[in-house]
Amino acid sequence: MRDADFFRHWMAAVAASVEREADRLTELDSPIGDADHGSNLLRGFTAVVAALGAQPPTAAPGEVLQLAGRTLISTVGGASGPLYGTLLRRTGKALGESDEVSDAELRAALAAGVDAVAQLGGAAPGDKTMLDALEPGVAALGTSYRAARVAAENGALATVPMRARKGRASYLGERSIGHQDPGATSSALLLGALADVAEPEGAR
Amino acid sequence: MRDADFFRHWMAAVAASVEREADRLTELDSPIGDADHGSNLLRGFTAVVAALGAQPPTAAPGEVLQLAGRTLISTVGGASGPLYGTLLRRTGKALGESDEVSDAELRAALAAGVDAVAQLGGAAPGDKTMLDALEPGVAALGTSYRAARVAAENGALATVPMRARKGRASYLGERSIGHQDPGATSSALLLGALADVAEPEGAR
Amino acid sequence: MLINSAQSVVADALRGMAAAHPDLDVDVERRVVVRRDARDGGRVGVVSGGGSGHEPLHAGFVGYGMLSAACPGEVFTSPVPDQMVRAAGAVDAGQGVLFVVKNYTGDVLNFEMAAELAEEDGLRIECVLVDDDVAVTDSLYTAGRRGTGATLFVEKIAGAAAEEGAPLDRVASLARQVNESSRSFGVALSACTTPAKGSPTFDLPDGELELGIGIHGEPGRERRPMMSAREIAEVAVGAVLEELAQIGPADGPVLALVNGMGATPLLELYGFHAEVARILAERGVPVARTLVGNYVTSLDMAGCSVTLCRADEELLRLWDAPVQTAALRWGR
Amino acid sequence: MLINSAQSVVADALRGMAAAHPDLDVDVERRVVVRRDARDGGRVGVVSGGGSGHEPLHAGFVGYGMLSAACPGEVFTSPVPDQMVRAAGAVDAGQGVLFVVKNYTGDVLNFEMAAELAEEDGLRIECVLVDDDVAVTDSLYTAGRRGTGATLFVEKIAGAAAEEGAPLDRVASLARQVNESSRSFGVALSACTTPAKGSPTFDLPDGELELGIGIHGEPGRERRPMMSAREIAEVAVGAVLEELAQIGPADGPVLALVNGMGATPLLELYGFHAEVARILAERGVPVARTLVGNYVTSLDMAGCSVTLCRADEELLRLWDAPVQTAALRWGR
Ligand SMILES: Nc1ncnc2c1ncn2[C@@H]1O[C@H](COP(=O)(O)OP(=O)(O)O)[C@@H](O)[C@H]1O
Ligand SMILES: Nc1ncnc2c1ncn2[C@@H]1O[C@H](COP(=O)(O)OP(=O)(O)O)[C@@H](O)[C@H]1O
Ligand SMILES: [Mg+2]
Ligand SMILES: [Mg+2]
Ligand SMILES: [Mg+2]
Ligand SMILES: [Mg+2]
Repeated sequence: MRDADFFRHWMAAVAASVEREADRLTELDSPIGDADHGSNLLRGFTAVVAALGAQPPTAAPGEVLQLAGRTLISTVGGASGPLYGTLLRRTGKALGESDEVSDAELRAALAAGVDAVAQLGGAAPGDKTMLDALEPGVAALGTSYRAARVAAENGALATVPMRARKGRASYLGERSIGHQDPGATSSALLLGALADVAEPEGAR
Repeated sequence: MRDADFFRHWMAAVAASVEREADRLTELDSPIGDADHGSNLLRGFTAVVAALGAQPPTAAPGEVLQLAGRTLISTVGGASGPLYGTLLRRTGKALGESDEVSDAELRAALAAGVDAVAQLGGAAPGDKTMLDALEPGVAALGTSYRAARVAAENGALATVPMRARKGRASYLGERSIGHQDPGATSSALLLGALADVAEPEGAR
Repeated sequence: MLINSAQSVVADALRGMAAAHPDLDVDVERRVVVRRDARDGGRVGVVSGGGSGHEPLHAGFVGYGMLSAACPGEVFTSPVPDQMVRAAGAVDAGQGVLFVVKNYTGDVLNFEMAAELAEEDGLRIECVLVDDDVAVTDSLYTAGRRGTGATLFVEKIAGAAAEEGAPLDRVASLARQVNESSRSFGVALSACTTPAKGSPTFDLPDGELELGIGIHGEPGRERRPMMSAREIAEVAVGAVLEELAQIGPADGPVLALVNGMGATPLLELYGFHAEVARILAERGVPVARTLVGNYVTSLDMAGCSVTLCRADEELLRLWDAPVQTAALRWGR
Repeated sequence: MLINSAQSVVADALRGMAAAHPDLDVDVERRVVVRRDARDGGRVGVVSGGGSGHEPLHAGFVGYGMLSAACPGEVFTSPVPDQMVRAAGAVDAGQGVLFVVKNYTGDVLNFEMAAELAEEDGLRIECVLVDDDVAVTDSLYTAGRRGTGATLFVEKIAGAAAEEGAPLDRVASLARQVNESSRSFGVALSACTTPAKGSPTFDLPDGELELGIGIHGEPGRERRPMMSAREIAEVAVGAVLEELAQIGPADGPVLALVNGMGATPLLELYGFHAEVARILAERGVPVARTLVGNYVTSLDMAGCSVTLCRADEELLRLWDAPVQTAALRWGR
């Protein structure tokens, strides 16, 4: 069972890996976007960590993720702010109010979150967006957290040959081919951080 | 004795060497000026050639130079337009209305032209301006046209270590040192063209 | 770059706007720029916003006869819903608020969320999407045409209608009419440098240009060897006229915006406009009003865009109506 | 560059101005831009001009309440006397004409020749020299301080006085007062590229800047490693205030122009202005009016300048008077 601290650690781990990878995310967002994805998420997850630090320690897992999602919506802007914000808020809502949640509950909640992202953004897998990492990643959670990380990373890599049909990269048409999608890359970081926290190095 | 055609040839020769050297003059005007000296003189002497072509062939030497001077004033702008324009106008005026002028008359007329330049621009030799080539050049006309060319070229070279006290280069203060003055360089072209026309290759 | 730090760029600019324009109420912390008298006179509010880096759009258009408020996001990043909710609250005088939204996924999502929240607060909100950029085909395979130069036309005309006391529905339908009657095409001669990245967003060698760019430093649809102003004008005006023709037959003159992307000298922009005007005259397109300048920019990008808006008499009248903002001013 | 050819840049821009501004009488051939109603009302004429590449200066300031005519030279090359003579003839309504001349050897010589010729034609001509740039010491060892940002103040205030019907002597003495009360300091973050040369006029690596630059792409007095907006503002405002103090004790507020050199985004310029305003407040200098934007530019140079003008009530009143030109407009 996963308690609120587990989710706080997850968010802290995401913040850390976003900080580490911010320049690369912005770099990926340059040839097919507007060169801000790294700084967007850095601003967002720094705010998430601060917000969670100020949240009463009695908050339930669902409340932790909902606050994280609301914080992203209020601080990120751009396409990724509402999308990642919705992912975490919807996942948090699906977790309900219990103090501990099972891995199966988390899996189902994340699937609901990913659905909400697809609904909000109108994208489908293959459109060269974060969904290309989120969908396979969350699907692979049925196997293991590590499998989810690998699936998400492969999903991100698989965006390279795709032609974008959503988001800014779609403006480039054919020229979007050959570049990895920044949002899919950050989604792999998100699920990678989850794997790190759920199955820490020592446990592997 | 020098007739009107001599002066027309001189102006054509200046136009040709300005065309050849325009880029270098502009290049010299970049580090200590505003990168236009070459295009200024190219515009001016192209217009001079056109204007002289349209002038009645009966024009006297003085009228040729006066028209050249007026044309420079009307087409060049910048500092060099009024200064070179005045040089030629005043020289032309000093030549009077006779159909042929002696080398001595030309020398005296040019000296008057140079004085007018000094008066108009308020500069003196050593200020890193066209005067640093014009003064020694015209002074050396007493020896020969070729001596004038050499003296003007040396005068232009001698501007390199000078600190500018007039024109745009003066704004740079100490930083004007180490660069050759574009106007002194074009003045050497002017007297060089005179030497070419007065003592052609074959005659040397 | 003339900045203190990449992080402080937007806040610093807002402090500067506050210092320069005492008639604006600038909330630096919450990133909302409001016309001081927005609520006087019970007008419909007109609120826009978007990523920063396009100045004077949008904050430079806040004032009499144009925007009631603007919400600047981070550089090239749409603002967050909190800003628009706050702006709507600050300008609503009971007549409702129009959101003018450039068609980018981020802007659309954030404004939609804001509209929902503001409506929950009891406000009446209408949204108009601006999508005028013909370089992007509006199809299933794209996020739709981008909002670029027409934003200025929409904001001016919607603002004029609101200033006159038109109700929300009318202000919104005029805004939509302007958008539907406008098309744009942009060209980059250099990439731009965002403060966060610190180097050009894409690599554009001297002697090449990008056709069909947007306003976020993204590359365009096609790269070409450098073209003359005349040739560029042919491509841009041609593309815009072609798309305008698909709306239907022309029934009047156009408003023309010949816009600089930020680093193109006005000297060049006017020279480019000479070609635009010549081409329009040759094709028999009467131009009722012209604006030449840097209005919808992309930081320090060199380049330009052309926007044409088919204007009936009503739009022309509203275009001519007095406006008094930091960047656009006439008749008052 | 967005041009047809280096040779046609100025003529092309004038064709563009003619197309965009029907209230201007643009003689493309002879390079004179005249306010159509310049002679109506029997006012004093106010004529300026200078090299092109500083747009909107000067042609963008032709119109009601400002210049009667402008004479654009080649890029960075002062105009020729024929232009000023023609402009003076076109605007003279019998009350005489003021020439506003930026202090550069070329401008001074050409305007002086023009004044002589116009006076031979029977016109009354006064000249005012603008020399506000504190980066150049006004001494025997220089051509004197350069004319930069204060030109805008001089043209606006002289134009307002002329519009009111003030006689030539008064218009000229007000113009001189503005110049003597104004000081400027400029900074370049990049060099600019003239069409004729096609490459930057000097080499300024990223990460360095030039302090004390003029407006002709010439290098400044000193090169430094890159500084923050805050530090640049300290240097610029400090230098301007120091020189203003030498005029005499302050006796009122200042007009402030925070000017972009052409390629600096407005976003950055406003951020820079925030620092300028802060420093002025800290030093107890009240600012009566502020203008932030690209007004006296140097083609595509990145950078900025600060101009302050000590303004008494009369100057403030004339500053506030209505103006209607392509680039400056209020109250009308
Ligand atoms: N409609 C959409 N659905 C899902 N993801 C999207 C959509 N549009 C964009 N994205 C994702 O958002 C990422 C860009 O995020 P970011 O750069 O922060 O925002 P912006 O594009 O507004 O600058 C893209 O790489 C893509 O993965
Ligand atoms: N006061 C002066 N007296 C004599 N020559 C001068 C003076 N000022 C400038 N010059 C000459 O003019 C040259 C520059 O000419 P040019 O580049 O055509 O004009 P501008 O300086 O107006 O751009 C300088 O190199 C210098 O030789
Ligand atoms: Mg982005
Ligand atoms: Mg020069
Ligand atoms: Mg963005
Ligand atoms: Mg010059």
